[in-house]
Amino acid sequence: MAALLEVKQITKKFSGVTALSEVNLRLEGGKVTALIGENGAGKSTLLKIMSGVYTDYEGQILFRENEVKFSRPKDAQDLGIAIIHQELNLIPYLSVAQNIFLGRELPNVFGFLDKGQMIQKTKVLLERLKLDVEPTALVGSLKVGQQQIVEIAKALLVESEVVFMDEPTSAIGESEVEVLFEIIKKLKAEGKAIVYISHKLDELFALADDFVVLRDGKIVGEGPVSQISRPQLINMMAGREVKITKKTTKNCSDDKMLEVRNLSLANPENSARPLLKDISFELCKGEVLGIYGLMGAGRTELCESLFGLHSKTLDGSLTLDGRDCKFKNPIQAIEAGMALVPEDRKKDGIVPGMSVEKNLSLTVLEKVSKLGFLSDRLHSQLYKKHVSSLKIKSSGADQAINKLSGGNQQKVILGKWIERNPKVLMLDEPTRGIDVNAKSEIYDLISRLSSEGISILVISSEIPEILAISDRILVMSEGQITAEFSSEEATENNIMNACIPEIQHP
Amino acid sequence: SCQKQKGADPNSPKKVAVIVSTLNNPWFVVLAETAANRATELGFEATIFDSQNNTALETDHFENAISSGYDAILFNPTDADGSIANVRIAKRAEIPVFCMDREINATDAATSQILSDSYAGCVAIGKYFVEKLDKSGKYVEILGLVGDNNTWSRSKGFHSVVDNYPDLQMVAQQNADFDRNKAMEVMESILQVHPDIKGVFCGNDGMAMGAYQALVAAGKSDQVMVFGFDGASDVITSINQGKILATGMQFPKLIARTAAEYAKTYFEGKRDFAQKVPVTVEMVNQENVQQYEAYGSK
Amino acid sequence: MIALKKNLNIAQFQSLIALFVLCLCLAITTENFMTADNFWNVMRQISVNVCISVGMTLVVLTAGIDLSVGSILAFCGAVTAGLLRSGISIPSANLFIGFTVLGAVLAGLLVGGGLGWVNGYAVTKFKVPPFVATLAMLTMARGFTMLWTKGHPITGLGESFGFLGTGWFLGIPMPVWISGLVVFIAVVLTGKTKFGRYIYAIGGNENAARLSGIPISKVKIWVYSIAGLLAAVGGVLVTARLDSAQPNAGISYELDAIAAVVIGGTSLSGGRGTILGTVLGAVIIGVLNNGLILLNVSPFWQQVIKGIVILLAVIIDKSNQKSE
Amino acid sequence: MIALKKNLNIAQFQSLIALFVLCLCLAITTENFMTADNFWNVMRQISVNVCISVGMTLVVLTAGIDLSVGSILAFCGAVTAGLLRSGISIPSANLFIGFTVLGAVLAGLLVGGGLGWVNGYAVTKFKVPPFVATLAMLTMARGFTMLWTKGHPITGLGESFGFLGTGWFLGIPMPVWISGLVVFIAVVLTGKTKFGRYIYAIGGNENAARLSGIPISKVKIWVYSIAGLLAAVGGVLVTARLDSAQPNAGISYELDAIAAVVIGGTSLSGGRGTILGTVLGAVIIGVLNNGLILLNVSPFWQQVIKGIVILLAVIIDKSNQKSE
Ligand SMILES: Nc1ncnc2c1ncn2[C@@H]1O[C@H](COP(=O)(O)OP(=O)(O)OP(=O)(O)O)[C@@H](O)[C@H]1O
Ligand SMILES: Nc1ncnc2c1ncn2[C@@H]1O[C@H](COP(=O)(O)OP(=O)(O)OP(=O)(O)O)[C@@H](O)[C@H]1O
Ligand SMILES: O[C@@H]1[C@H](O)[C@H](O)CO[C@H]1O
Ligand SMILES: [Mg+2]
Ligand SMILES: [Mg+2]
Repeated sequence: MAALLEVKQITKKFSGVTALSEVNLRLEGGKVTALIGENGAGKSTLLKIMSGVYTDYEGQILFRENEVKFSRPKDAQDLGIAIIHQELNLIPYLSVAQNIFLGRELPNVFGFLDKGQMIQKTKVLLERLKLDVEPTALVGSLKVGQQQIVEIAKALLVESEVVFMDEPTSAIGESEVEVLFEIIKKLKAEGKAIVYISHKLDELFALADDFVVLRDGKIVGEGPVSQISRPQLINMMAGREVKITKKTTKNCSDDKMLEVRNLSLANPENSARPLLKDISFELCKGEVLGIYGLMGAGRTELCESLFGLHSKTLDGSLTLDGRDCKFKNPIQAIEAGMALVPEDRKKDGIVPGMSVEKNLSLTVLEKVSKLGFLSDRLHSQLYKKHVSSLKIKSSGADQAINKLSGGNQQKVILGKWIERNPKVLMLDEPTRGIDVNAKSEIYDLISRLSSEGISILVISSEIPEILAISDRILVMSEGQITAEFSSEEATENNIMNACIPEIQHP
Repeated sequence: SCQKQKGADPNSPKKVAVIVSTLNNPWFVVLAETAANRATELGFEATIFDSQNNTALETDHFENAISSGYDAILFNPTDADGSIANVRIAKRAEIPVFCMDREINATDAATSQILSDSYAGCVAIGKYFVEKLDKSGKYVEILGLVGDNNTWSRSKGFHSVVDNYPDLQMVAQQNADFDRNKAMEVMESILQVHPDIKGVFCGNDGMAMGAYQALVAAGKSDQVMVFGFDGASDVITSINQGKILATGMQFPKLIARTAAEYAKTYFEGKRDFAQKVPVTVEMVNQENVQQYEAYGSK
Repeated sequence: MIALKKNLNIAQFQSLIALFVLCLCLAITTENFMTADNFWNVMRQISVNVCISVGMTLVVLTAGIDLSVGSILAFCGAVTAGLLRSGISIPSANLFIGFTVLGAVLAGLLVGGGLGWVNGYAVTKFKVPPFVATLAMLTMARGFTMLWTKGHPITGLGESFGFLGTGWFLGIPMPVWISGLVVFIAVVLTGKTKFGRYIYAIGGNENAARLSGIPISKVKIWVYSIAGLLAAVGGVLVTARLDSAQPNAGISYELDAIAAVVIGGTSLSGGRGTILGTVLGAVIIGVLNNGLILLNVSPFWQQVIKGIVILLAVIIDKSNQKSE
Repeated sequence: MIALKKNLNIAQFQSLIALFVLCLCLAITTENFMTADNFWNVMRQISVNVCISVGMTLVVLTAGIDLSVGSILAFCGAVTAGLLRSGISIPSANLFIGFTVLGAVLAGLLVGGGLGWVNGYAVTKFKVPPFVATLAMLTMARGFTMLWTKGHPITGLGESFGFLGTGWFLGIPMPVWISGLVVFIAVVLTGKTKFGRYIYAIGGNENAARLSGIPISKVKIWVYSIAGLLAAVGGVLVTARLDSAQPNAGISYELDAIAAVVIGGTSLSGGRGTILGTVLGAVIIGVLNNGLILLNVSPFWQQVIKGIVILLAVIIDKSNQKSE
């Protein structure tokens, strides 16, 4: 059968990093291809090239056997290539209908926007996706999960020949996933070519015809899904056997370091649905407490609240090391011994234009000062110490941090907190978008720090990860804690069950 | 051009700097260009410097002119007090400065000052104003830039006369920055509150034209008498047509030419210049307007 | 009222109330504020700022800014006046082109659009920050004006041209018709067309807009061109009202326009705001200017009061956004 | 050379070359450019802009902007001059306070710092965008100046005060000493202190800075206060040079300062740039001003050329950043 879309010898470099190297891929109509690979393997990059987002690459794209050169996303759209991006790409101040039709607005006979028709069509689309929101609601007021469905609706709006889905299910519940799967099956029956990226292997086995595995920007395996087993697939992705190891050694004491009681956080947009509701838990000295939940479950909000970021809308009490605390801002929280490695490295973690050395010293400027002035010598001592102890790969102290790979950026951020020797270290998705090696180094680091007596709170969206590093696991859903497991009790199944929000809620 | 300017060579032409307070106002453009043109006619090299109403920038111009070898400065000061220091810089460098139009408040700095006496001119206009309004009635004053010293010397000259008549009542005093458009808008608004005014005195002719246009639009151009100051071409025409009552004719061209000619006699060796050479501001009204043209007499 | 509410957000509703209170105070303290005459005065006086501010709103909605509108206004007014007075004559080629009112006005508008296009081009193709690109244009266009006029006003432009600035039609002054038309078109443009939707999308999230296939550069270049064009409309109005093109027209008009945009509730970071809000902002500034003169407030105090009003307007707007 | 390279980034290095070329051309085409006299002229002339631009750089590094510096300069100059001339006298309380030069200067600087503080307070506590907050201050401080001076210059300030503007010390003009000191302190502040590091961090990524425990509001309020203070230093210099405080001093100085900052390679979106770059920018503008006059370029063309230079400087800077 002729390929609908084909790429040949695609190579893509980002200032030094080779994201893709000589990738070939054929997509046929009526088939779902699963694109698999670890974080940073190059999956999203490949889809972005095929959908006209990146225009500077080496290699060829063929659509129906004709070579095409997209100069912008619209060119790909016009050929019938739709994409659901991994990160949400919506305009918060525009309504659902306006977002869905963005770039493809319907005109009426006078050439003006036909709002009625667009709202009508949006309604139909939302019904098909079983999303219960008004087409005129502002996207900014929706929950993350709902926004993701809007993103899906956007891709399904026009009939496309090829549909790319980059982790469309990372933030939505089981019932929405089912709806999506039905839609995918229908598209497939209509002869469309579909590429589906997900880290949830079960989904892929249920859905895909073919698989393609990427590792470090190269294709390391492909074939029909029916001829491969799950362990083989994992093996291919990681390049080695990855055993899901549960943490067994528990080296924490019983001294309570942090006690959280009845924490609630009001939602400024919707008072009926608080962002956090009645959260209580405790964290012992040297303990690693994992928090699992779907996107939008409120985990980030929880860490931020503990860090003094939402003091105005926060309720409840907090005891740190035996002392009652009410942090008004991060400064107070940091003074008291809290530390936070944020989820979104680029947005909240690094200061992009600054050098590695300066990012590293940002929390400990007193320590690198002499007589009130910053000392170059102390700076470079600090730099050397962390570069060797954290194995940061950097070309020098003056290297701009945004030129480092994600994993190394993350290590720098960890370093700046370790240097403060915190009592409680909160890590929000510490390994998101980080390669296998760096990941395992961060796991080692977590266990080393906890053995030194630092209490650690880790948020993760990967169950294997949370199982591997936690002494205890909390599961959150819709701003509440829905379950707690010791590391012995926890299994992939019972964690999954606890994190899916109830389908009907009042 | 890559040719070097030979300031030191006695055979090369003398260089004259024309430093003017602003070129954002046609009156000063006339002053500056006339001075520069006359200087060129006399065989000098002339350059115009625009101080943009900024005394500090004026200082820069003085310093630059001096260090690049200019031989004389034809100077329209930005401020009577603020510009003294600048003239002294030139004096120290032994370069003659001829003030044009506006005075500086020092008699030992400039070589000579060829002055248009705003205060006296406005005294004359004030007298005419009193006469035309028949010593009673409501009137409006529109000021120029409130931070500008000419604004105040004109206002003071005017009031030194008009304030002696208690029946003449100033119902509004607003600024319009020497700007025609702003004066029109200000006048439009004032007319709402004071539809019964009899006269309006404006700190320059641009504003007089703006005020007049507002009066026309309000259908009050016959009822309200407009007085300006400068002798700009629009206003001379308007006086001729009976639209505007009077203006204070300053003689920018005459002033500028005189200054350039003084520079020539200075180069020829003359040193004993009168410190102040007043160029009388003449009141132009509908009776004598035939004798005048824009910025000067026929 | 319901239709009104649909088109105005809370902030604007609040501005509307502020305007109402302002008017009420003036109506009580001065005798002549509430007259038809004064109403048309204010409307006519704000018409130039309305034109410029509408263009500024479009630019600001894309998260840009345009500092050059005042200079462009001056240059285009001068171009129109110059062509009207003297046409184009190239003696060496024995060429002379005369201009009708329509021709001269169109030429002026074209020049405005062209300079705006240059702004847009610098912003999109050379990635010059809008503040810098339009700052450079502010300086350059003022220079062009001086070169074109040689520093002298261009006067005596004729009745039919003057009508655009001073005439009345169906009981409404011409500048009000023209600025009203500008507002009407802009409201339709922003609310009812693809182009308008794209403007909001770009300001709301440029990256998302790009991924949705919106031609960012094209839209932005158009927006800056329109802003230039509308500055030129303002230039024609000012020139026609005065029967004279002043070389120093429009100085610091960009600040008035930005003030109107901001008071009208448009966010300087883009994506949020409306044309009607801006018009409201311009009306508030106009009423304030008018009122301060009606009350014969000293010119010294007027500046202080205006500064305070701008600050208060934005602070109130911010606190609204928070409580929303 | 190596030390130089460490302190200047590529863009600045390029600016330095541009400056060098500019100077070379001027040295060849004019006779008087390369004289000691002219050198000190240029240095003295830029000293006010240097003071203001250094403050502006700090503000811009935090991703803000300060439009009010020109008005603050005028007001503080007037305050110093007024206190020096007439002190404070409250006849009703039979009170008179005279001021020494030092006292009057300190009072002027304090007022500048205070107005800057108000800017910072509005920006951080009321979340007013910097552009708007300082736009309001631009208007208000000009009003204060007019109220304080009643529109008249304040003159006759005495020899010892005048020395600050016109004196020489060890063969260097006083304004150059003062602006040099300002630059020195600012270089140390930005490069060698916690506070300076915080400024860069806030401009580089405000979120990350907040999460690192940096007191954003406090730092920003300080930065705006310093910018106000430095505008006041400029005001004292201008006043002392002229022996007269002009009510309309400093109009549009903010644009010159922003131009220096931008030409010096500081990014308007914050986080990147240096004090020395800004000084370089100010020198380039100063040499350009000086050179255009030495070359006898018409004032009208000067504006056009300056606009082009600003644009080119930024375009070159951008293309550098890309190729880095
Ligand atoms: N805009 C960019 N600039 C620089 N490097 C980039 C950029 N986008 C991606 N990369 C790098 O390219 C590599 C591939 O990234 P890509 O996003 O394609 O991975 P992915 O397989 O989609 O991972 P994930 O599962 O985390 O989504 C990574 O090393 C990433 O750091
Ligand atoms: N800036 C925001 N404005 C409005 N709502 C927000 C904002 N940030 C988060 N929310 C909402 O708050 C809730 C909790 O979000 P939060 O980011 O804490 O979730 P999370 O469990 O950390 O998920 P993630 O996997 O994305 O980190 C969600 O309903 C989300 O929609
Ligand atoms: O004489 C001039 C003109 O009247 C100008 O209009 C304002 O300033 C004065 O000095
Ligand atoms: Mg991806
Ligand atoms: Mg999160």
